[in-house]
Amino acid sequence: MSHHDTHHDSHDSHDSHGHVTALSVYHGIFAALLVLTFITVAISRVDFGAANTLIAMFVATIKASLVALFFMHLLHDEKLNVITFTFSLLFVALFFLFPLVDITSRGRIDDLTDTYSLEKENKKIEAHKQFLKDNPKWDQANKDRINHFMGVEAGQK
Amino acid sequence: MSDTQAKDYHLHLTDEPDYIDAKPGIGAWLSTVDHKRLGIMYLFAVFATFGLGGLMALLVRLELFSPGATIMGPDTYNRVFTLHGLAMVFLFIIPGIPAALGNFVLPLMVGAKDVAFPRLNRASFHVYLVGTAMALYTLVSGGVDTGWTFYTPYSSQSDTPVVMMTLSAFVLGFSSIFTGLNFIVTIHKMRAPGLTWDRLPLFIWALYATSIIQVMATPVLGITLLLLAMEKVMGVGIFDPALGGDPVLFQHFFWFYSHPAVYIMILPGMGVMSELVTTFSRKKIFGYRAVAFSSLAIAIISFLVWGHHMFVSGQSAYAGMVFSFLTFLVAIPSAIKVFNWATTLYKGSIILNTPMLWALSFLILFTIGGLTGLFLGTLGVDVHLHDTYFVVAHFHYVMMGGTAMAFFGGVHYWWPKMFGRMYNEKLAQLSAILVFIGFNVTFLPQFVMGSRGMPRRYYDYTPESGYEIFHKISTVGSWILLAGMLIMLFYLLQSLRQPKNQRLELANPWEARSLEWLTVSPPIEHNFHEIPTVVEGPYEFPINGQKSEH
Amino acid sequence: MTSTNEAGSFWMPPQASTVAQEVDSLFDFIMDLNYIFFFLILAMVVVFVVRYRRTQQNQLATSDLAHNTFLEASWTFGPLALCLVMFVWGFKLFTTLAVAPEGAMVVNVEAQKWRWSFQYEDGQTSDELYVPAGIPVKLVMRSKDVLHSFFVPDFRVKADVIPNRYTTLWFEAIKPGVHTIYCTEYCGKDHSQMYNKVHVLSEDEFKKKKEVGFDAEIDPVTGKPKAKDPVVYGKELYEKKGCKACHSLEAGEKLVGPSFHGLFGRTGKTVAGETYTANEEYIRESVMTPLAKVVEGFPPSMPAFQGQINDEQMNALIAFIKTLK
Amino acid sequence: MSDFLLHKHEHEHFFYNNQQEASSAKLGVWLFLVTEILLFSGLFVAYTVVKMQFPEMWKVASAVLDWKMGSLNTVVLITSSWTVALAVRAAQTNQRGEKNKQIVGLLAFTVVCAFIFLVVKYFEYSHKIHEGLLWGAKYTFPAKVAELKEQISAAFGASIWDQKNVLESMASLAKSDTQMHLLKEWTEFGKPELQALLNVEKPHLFFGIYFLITGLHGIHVVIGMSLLIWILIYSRKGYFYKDYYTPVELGGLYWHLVDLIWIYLFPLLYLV
Repeated sequence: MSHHDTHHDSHDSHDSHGHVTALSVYHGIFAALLVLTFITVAISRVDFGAANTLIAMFVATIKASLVALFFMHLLHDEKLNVITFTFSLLFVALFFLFPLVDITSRGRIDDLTDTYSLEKENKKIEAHKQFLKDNPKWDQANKDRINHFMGVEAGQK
Repeated sequence: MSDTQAKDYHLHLTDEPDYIDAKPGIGAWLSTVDHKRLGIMYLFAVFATFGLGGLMALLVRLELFSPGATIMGPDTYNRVFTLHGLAMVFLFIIPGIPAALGNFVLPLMVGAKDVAFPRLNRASFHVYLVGTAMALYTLVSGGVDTGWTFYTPYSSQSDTPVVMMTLSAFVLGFSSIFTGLNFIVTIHKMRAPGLTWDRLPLFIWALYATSIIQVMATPVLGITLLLLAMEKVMGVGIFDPALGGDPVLFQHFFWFYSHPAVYIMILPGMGVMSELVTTFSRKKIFGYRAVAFSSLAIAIISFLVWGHHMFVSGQSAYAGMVFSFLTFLVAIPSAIKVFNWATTLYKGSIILNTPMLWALSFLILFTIGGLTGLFLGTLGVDVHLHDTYFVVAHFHYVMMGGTAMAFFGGVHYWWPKMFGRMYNEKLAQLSAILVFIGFNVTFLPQFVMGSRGMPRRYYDYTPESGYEIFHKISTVGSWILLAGMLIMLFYLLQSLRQPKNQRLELANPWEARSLEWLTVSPPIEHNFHEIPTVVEGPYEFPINGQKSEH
Repeated sequence: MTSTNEAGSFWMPPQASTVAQEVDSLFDFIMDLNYIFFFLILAMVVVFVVRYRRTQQNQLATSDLAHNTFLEASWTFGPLALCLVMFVWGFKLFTTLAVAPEGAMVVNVEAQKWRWSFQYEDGQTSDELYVPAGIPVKLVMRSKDVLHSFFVPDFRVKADVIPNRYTTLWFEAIKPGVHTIYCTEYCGKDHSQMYNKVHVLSEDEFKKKKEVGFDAEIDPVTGKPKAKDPVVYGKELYEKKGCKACHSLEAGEKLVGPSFHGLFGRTGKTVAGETYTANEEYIRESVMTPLAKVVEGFPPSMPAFQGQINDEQMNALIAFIKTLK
Repeated sequence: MSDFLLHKHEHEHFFYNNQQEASSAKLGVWLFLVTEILLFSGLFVAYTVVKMQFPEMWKVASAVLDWKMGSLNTVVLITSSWTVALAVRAAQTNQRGEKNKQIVGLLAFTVVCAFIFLVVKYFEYSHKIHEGLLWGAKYTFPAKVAELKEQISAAFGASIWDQKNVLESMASLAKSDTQMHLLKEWTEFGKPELQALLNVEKPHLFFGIYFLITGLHGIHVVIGMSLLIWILIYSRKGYFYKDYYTPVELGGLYWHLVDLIWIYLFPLLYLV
């Protein structure tokens, strides 16, 4: 990066700027996008369980890349624009990563230590359930607030 | 070679009016697209908002001078410290160095006639004014009491004008994005011939890193605040536990922006620092690449550490572990910079004038701020220190001891370039020293009372708690700070009332070697008569003895 | 601030829990690193400034040294190594703080603006926390309204308290004494008034206290619970139980709910349209199940105190309200 | 001298040449698109988190959305994306303004597509509003069902609910206008996928997120439309040709992004 002259950028852009994509390519991509749309819908009728989302995202990503590469000309564009775009995806990934790490591993500190055991986990859950049974009023205030908020009269559920 | 470059500006002297005289009249200023005029207007704007935030700070300190109600009630107090945070963060520090100093010098430094998108630049300033106006509106309409972090569910239940305030911050975000976007494009596309990446002044590198954060992180602040507003207006409930939402998720959203944001605040300060240290020790920076790339490293890593604001927030211990580890990684580039600056002084020819005094106080205060950060990155210890005055002291050492010192240093450094006038050196040095003393008196005690358990955002404390003495010292310190600031205000205004100096004398008062000094001071409307061709790095000062080759 | 014997160090409050020791030793370790590096930098700055200060006009630098691989490597990897040490140590400590030992005594903590209330394994509740010394105590915490945070400086423990979720922390107090509890997550007007006390008692002291009831005041002479003047006790409850957050004592001042001044005996309409008279029964009902009768012009936002206020306390409150004319 | 309308473009004084100007503008817009992506990513994270916390509810609630309308809109947007790409190409190859008409035509078609998209959205929204499938407090569906059931019991007799097929028996009994009306209402509200909502936790969260994401996307569609219309007007005057088509290209980029986001929204909301 460091030995990189100002006008390098504009040269770089010169090739890209002039580049004209053939009509046939545009039409081809358009057709491909329609087909892929049909495929996603078709697949979604079948239930693959947890894989559903992954498959859908996979197809969507293919479609997105087609749009980005050809319709948005990234294929022949300046490297810098490509980098900029990919960079944003990197940050989006980070944004997903950490909150999910948190959400998926909450309340499981014990298995970071040798004292962890499944029985204990269950015992804890039982204890909390029991606790809630013993203290029905514990939740009341919050329930009332929700009911009020949801426009439901207190009492009726 | 270097000497011809140094002499260039003599040739360019003409009677062509400078950017200040070029187009007189308020209208011309408000509608200008000239990066220099926008920079100047930003400069005065952030000075004003700094005054506002500072006033709030003084009120807070005064209230805490003694236990019980001293000058105001708890509700007022909560609004005051919230406004202090909001004004300092969104109105002063974030736009401070990039939008004010950066706008003025960046195109000059890269040898361009203007930024890439001057109209966007103007839009940025106007948007900033709108956002500020909205913030002031919330102030007059009673103020917000949520703290600048807007944590849910408190903020979604508070009956103060939270929506207006969030929208204000949302709008300010746009101004920040526009500036960052503009700078990135300018640095990439508009550098003068010969100004390769390894000849860029380190201030430019710092601004480049800053802009990346501004562009990548600010949109997330936008969506966060929008969601919060929706929460209040529509009751969507994504963050409201009463509706099944997750308040900790809000904290993730908020800190995804707001942690990188603290680097939006400090990175430009580090950039200014590099310029000052080299110029006033008449010496090439030690480890140019290390300093340049550490800026980029910080920019990237800063996105990986936000969870250290949430160690006791109920986020999972796994997340805590990861975040703690990454937090320690971000400490390294900052450490590298500090060592490089200190080593740059070695065998220099050090001139202890005002800008250098600010630079040295930056070096010392930022070191303290950085080191005390280690306690807070360490999981086990942070549990005790979290949300205490220790944290308050830590980030004031970084934000004010770091960024604000660099900001004032930069203002004094580029003042003659901006206005073609010099300030009263004696008073200036006095104010720099007063601020340094006042700052330490104010914030050192806060470390102690913090680690002894004084929680932050407290309106009151009991006499038995034993915190009173520290609060008293701290409050007195804030008065010393005030004195220093008032002196600065005085001599800066005074210098503006003098007639403009012989432009030739002040073209390059510090004999600095970066491009902005190769044109007259104040610069002409289009910066340069002819775009200079760059033949060497920005810190090639003549030395006594033969030059070592690199 | 505390009644334990250790006065604490210059930096830290007294060590009153088993973990405090460990936290402090890590704190001290980092503090030493801080001193070393700070004085190193300070020394560099001072020495260089004094030694290389410009003495005559146009004096030039005597070197353009810009590289030294050894130096740069050492101040990159040296700090990195130290950081790793701090990270690992800190994390081990964190797990200790987070995982309560087997068989810890559980206390349920409920936070709301702006008070803490504690419920013990036998179902009994108290306004201040009572724990036995030498036995690990695990707090299962829950907030009724906004975020709060439970912090005992002398124990070095802290955790946020969140609505609709449990958070926990544990500690083992070393010896009998009294320590302050703070709320460290900003929660509004009386955030700074939301402090409370944790009373550490010797084991049998704790048992005794448990029998007579934690809130009962012991008469030093008879050793039996004191009978309290209901009006005084009522006022005390008005402050402790958080009534004062929403109900003023000034005539006609409406915070959230109605002022208590001149409340007793008042008549009016509920949102349901039926008329009511503020007699003992009405007041009792409005405290226990507030949403049964919501008065026109007031939000149905009062939390239910069913199970948190016993009859004696209820009577005291009513007696107190009666006096406000 | 061309026989078509053509405006020669002069680059701004602070640029060296058109080249530098164009590539700066493009980088600028790409950076802007980046901010847009991160703006939306926030909502996608919220989507994921809520979905993970209430998987059952999510299954049931998302089944309520009409995948046919979703698919229709997807096709519409893809088509518009295609035509705008062609418009850019036309501008690129516009020698002397002879392709002005073509550019205008393609842009006009794109704008029409955008409009169709909004109309479809309007219908989807109005259904949700009628059924009270909205966010937070506005989620009045259960109340509406309860009320409707009462009216039906009143009009047809409570015994109606004991029938095997309530709708059929209602149809056979329905005479008066009110009864016909109730029949119509119940055919909508009685749908099993809607009724299923009554048995799940916090469905209002799904609809909250649905309206936030599609709403924000809708706003972007409107912005894109106005942008394209503005470009259309200028291309009629012949401003864009082989040496200067930056606005067309950048407008196109923005529109493609709107399409790009929908490409992910569609499966996430309607299909999985």
